[in-house]
Amino acid sequence: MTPDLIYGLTGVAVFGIGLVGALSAQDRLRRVLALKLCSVGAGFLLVVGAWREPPAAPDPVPHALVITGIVVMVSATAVALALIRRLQTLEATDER
Amino acid sequence: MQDVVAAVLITTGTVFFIAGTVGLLRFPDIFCRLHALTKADGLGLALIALGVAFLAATPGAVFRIVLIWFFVAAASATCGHLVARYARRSGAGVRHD
Amino acid sequence: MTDPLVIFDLLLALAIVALAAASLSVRDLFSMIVLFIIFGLLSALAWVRLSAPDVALAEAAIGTGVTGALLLKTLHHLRFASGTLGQKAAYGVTPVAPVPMAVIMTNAVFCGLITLGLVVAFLGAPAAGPGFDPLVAEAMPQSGVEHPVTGVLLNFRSYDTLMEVVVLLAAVVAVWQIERGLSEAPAPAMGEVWQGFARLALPAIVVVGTYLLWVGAEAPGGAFQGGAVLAAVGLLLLLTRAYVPQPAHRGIARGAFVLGTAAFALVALLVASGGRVAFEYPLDHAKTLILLIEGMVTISIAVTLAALFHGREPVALAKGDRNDT
Amino acid sequence: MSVEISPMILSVFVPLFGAIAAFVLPRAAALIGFATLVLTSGAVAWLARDVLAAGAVGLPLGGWGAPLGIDLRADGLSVAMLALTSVVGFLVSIAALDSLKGPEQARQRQYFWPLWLLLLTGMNGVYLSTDIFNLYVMIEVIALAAVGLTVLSGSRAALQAGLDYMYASIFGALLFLMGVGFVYLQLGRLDFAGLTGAAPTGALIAALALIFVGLALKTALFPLHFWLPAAHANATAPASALLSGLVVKAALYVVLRLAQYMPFPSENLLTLVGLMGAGAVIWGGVQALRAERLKLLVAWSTVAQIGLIFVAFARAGEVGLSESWKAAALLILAHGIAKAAMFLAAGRIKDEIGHDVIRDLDRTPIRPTLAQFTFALAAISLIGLPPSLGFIGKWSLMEGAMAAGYWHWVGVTMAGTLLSVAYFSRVFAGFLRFDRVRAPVGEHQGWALADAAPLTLALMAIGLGLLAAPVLSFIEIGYPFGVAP
Repeated sequence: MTPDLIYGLTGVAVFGIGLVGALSAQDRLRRVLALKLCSVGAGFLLVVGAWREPPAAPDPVPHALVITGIVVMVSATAVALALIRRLQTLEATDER
Repeated sequence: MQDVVAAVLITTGTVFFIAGTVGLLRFPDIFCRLHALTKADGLGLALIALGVAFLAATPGAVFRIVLIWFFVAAASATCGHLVARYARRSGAGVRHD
Repeated sequence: MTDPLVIFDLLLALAIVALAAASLSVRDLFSMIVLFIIFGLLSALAWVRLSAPDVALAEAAIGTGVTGALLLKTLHHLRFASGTLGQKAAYGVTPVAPVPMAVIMTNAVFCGLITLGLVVAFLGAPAAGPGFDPLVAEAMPQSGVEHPVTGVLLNFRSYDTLMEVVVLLAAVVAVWQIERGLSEAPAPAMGEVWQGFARLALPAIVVVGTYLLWVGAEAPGGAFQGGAVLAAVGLLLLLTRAYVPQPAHRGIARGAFVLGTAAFALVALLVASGGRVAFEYPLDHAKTLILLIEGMVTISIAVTLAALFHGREPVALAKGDRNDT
Repeated sequence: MSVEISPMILSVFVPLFGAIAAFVLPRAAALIGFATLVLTSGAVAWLARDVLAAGAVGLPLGGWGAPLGIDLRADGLSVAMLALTSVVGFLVSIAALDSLKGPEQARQRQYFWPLWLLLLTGMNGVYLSTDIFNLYVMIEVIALAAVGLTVLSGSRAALQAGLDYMYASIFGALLFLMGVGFVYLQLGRLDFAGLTGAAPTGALIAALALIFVGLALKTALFPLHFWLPAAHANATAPASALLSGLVVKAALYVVLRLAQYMPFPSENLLTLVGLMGAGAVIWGGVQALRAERLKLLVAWSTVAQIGLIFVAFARAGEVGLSESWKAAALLILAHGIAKAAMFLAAGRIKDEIGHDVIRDLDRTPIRPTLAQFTFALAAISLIGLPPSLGFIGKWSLMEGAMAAGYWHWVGVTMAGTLLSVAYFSRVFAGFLRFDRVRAPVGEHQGWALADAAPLTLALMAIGLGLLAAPVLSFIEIGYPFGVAP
């Protein structure tokens, strides 16, 4: 049992959980969160791929890719959340 | 010698954390939970920080640990205050049964 | 007996998976976000175990910190807009019919099969297979920095990094386009203790953020982590109402959003002379140029993330004007 | 010190700087936008000249070279896509100038340009990329800018459609990212050259499936098309033209490109892709027949046409993908031009008449004849009547399918053609019939500059069919897509 095996399976499991959430969540906020879980799962996979048995240093390229992925995901989340807020505002004023 | 002292301190700190967590899970309302959590975790954090400081190699590292302890302690105190304040104002905190 | 750390790994992995499942299944949206934040921090811890401290810092600061703040802010706004702000158990915000259990189960079985396929594929992939490590090791002396991840981000694959900053810019342009107005939901009243803490924390955050940026050349850290920490300054200023965005500040804000992208792209273009191609920094000046780019990008990231948190273009709206497109 | 710049880098950087300038100086946004489009088109023309003269060209960014660095590569297909983007983009921008000119649209105008130029940056980046992670970042640039354009009007319907589009887009990108992870696990590199010739192991098959489903979600292949009709129908006309004409093509291009590199485990998988395409052709056609609004009909026709492109792509047969991609590429070009023309024309009709309910198209005294004419011309190319470019694409598809003995794909194509004739006829009937409410004199709308752009596009869609041979030989430059030179 090495960390890469354990966390690789963790990553795939988290991705799967995010998948279920993204497909079945009805609430808008929860769906955004499910997608974020998927992205963490994908991040796990790349970080695990980069791992090397110590004392060998890990491969830095996937690390850079995951950092990029995290920044991209926060950007996408921010846009989705802005859409959600605006929609809610419009819906609330329409109902009044 | 240092390792033993560090191990004892960290273990004691962990016990406090576990106690705090048990309190969080078992106590009936927000104020009791906060009471358990903030006090036990504050002490646990200090003990663990002290234990880790014994293991630190350089004075610079010790200094950083002290800083981390200070800010985490300040932040958790503030958080506890905010949670309690919100609970008291909204009346959501106290369990009446 | 195996390495005791394996037990730690197993417990951590279990906790991560359990938190992921719990955050999606808990009914209350606030609890959902809190569980997600814990999940994110534990994932960052797992990445430290996988010797990826840079990624862990980025995930803790951006993936969990900023994302969590965005989610909480949105929840606050939604509860305000739907009039459920003060209610004790405001579970959902949008009134949605509960998903039928059968649908969830079907999806779960379907996704379970996919996940199973991915597990098989993962187990079949070569463990610690081929990678970029020999190439990176060979090229590092020419990169101008000592820390490999920074070398990859700002030199070997700097085109990706430039485009990542562009994504951030696109996000803030889109967010400003979607929402506008000065303020809608009332800021939560936080009290004096909080103000005091903010005064204490602000300088410390500035120091930590700048340190992370500076140290990125030779140790874990860099523009993105530093920028995210500095964005916390903006969040504190916005939350304490020490700074309220005004319509007149939009010009400066736009300049700050594009600063990183513009500087990065200009440097990438201008180094292409004397037989060099775009993004090929001359070796003597590589470190200076990389630090220059990182500095500009950090400013942009910090301002942009804070603006994404604020979430709307500060425009003075006329009374009753909700849709002035 | 003189700066030496390649036209490839300019095709990406000029729109990027343009977007920055248009965002910082909102008052001059339109001017900056046009200058940027002219310069970008110039860069693409320069690149086309290089490719014509020297074949495929490459550029190792940073001087590192793949796999450590990222290479840009331009061959006939990528330049054709760049040219499509430039030409369609330029003409749509002219139309946007007119349709966003009102004082109440100041805000839309201010945001249209930076978002559109960012979109252009992303699309040009996709067409020049040779690295799958770089593709991921580029499609995210496209996604965020495209969502911004979708919700430009700010209406509740547009926002809801934009949110659904956003979910689909993020989800697709994450599936793609997971696929990138599996490619890295197996191969340890991410450039196209590393993918060629790799044996199809479990990890690579998983990667292929994840990447394909992710892209199918982005390009709205049946049954993952659910987000497209609402998003494209509710956007403002120029945004719809960009989304339907260009944005879905970027993901289609990535499918086309990656299919040349990624190992295909079996032909059955390709048949499955074809079946999804056939489903899209039928379902999209049926929904277009049922659509009540003109823009919705056009959006559903996009779903059907995308399905047809996948059918073209899937009728590989014995010869493999080496032939079928050309039919798919021709159809992509044809659809890009004709659909942009059609959405702009539909937008003009809606602007003039005041609504776009198909049933009531003939009940208005105002008759925007030029827009209707444009719509009909675009429909000719989309249906695939000679001599349009759409005809050449369909012909090449059917010819290949017949040669390989795949009569079922021929049948699907015929059925799709008949359906498209049927649903476009609903619109033509509305253009032509005067009988239901006979206005005393149908008020013919005069010639307007705003009609010039869609008309030019529609004429191009028809006329390019006559130039099919040079177009085809151009997109074959640099084939087979090998390693970057």
